[in-house]
Amino acid sequence: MDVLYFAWVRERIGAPKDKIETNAATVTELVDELRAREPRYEAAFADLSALRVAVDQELSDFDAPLAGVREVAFFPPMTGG
Amino acid sequence: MDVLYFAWVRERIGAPKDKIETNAATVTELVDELRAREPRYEAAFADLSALRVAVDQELSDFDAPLAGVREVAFFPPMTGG
Amino acid sequence: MRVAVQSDSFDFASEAAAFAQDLDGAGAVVTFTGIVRDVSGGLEAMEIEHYPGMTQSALTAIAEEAIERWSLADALVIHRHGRLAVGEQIMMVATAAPHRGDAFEAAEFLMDYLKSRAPFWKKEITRDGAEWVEAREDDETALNRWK
Amino acid sequence: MRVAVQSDSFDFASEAAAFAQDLDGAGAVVTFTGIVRDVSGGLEAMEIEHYPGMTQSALTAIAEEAIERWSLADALVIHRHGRLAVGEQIMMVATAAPHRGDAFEAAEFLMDYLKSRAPFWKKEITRDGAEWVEAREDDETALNRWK
Repeated sequence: MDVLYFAWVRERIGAPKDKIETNAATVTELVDELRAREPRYEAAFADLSALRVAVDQELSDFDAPLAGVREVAFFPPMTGG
Repeated sequence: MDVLYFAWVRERIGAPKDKIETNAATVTELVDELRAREPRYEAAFADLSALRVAVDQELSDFDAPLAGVREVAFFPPMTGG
Repeated sequence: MRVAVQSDSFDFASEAAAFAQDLDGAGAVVTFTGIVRDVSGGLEAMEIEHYPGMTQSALTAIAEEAIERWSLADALVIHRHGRLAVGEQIMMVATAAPHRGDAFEAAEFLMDYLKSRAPFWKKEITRDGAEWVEAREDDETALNRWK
Repeated sequence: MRVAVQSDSFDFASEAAAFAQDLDGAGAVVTFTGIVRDVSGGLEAMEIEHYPGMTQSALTAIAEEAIERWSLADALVIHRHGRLAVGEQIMMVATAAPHRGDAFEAAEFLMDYLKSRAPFWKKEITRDGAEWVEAREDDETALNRWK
């Protein structure tokens, strides 16, 4: 599974992307796995209320299931326009 | 005093403008004088609720005073834009 | 601020581009353009009468009110009169403000006033004759929003 | 409908002119343009990051929703990414509809969605450093209008 990071999430983690083998059933479980990796992940995911998630390039929720999913992206609230 | 007519008011009266000597104290009194002139004026002023008035080029009311006024204009509700 | 009342056509694109110059920090520009459309299928032209002595000052007053009320960086109003063919541009407004909400509101305010308070009258010319466009109840009601 | 996500600048005037062609009877065209502005006085540039795999499809979905909801004759969305200097155009939308109210509402809807639901993130580059622009509570609240 590709896991993508944007804006300050990308900066805190220090990379735009990870390729991850996971059995996580939901986004929340994936976040818990990432947090356990290294302090920079812990820093990026410290406050989930400040984060948004897209699952296969659609905005989604943290309780979304990951079965069959190829790409998950984490980022702060969008500031387009 | 110049009295101007626009749109179908102009068409019913058959002229864009009259020069009038009047002692009318208000727009309503002026309208009564005009109505008494000829049937085409009566036709134009038959329904005051369908008319608007500008006094010296400012939108106004039918009870507006005419002392010192140089130009009065009658027309239907505007349809600009 | 620029207010123009004219029978000549105008070039929306270059007007909008000129307006967007030198906006002094405004981040949001809204434009509105009205185009003659053939709703019923038989329209040949639209004839727009206006009140020459009053039009320019009425539009200027409306534009000044919009600038003050929404702290606009700038405002533009162009309105044509005379005979316009289907597809021709009738008028345009443009507003510039620091925030998008103000630019949108000011443009809608200008349009609502132009529709019901600026001295223009439209006549539709069809194959079967000519008819004055009646004022819409909706357009009158729209003004209540700005009281 | 046209949706463009690009780092290149765009010419508002020619985009607006092209949009206004062939509107098939739409009488009302609204445009919105966003420009980089220097609010605090020290801005050197704005850097806009986006999510390449998602941006085009997200904008397309938003534009299609606007077209359906307000029966638009057409809609246009252009959004840039990359490094933009103060005064440069960030994005524009355009909407065309038979009536002005629909054109205005659809343009505001597009803007509200672009602000909070399209995958763009702005970073302000100043002499003193760089800072991500925080999402505004107002922008989130604005979306409630369209539920």
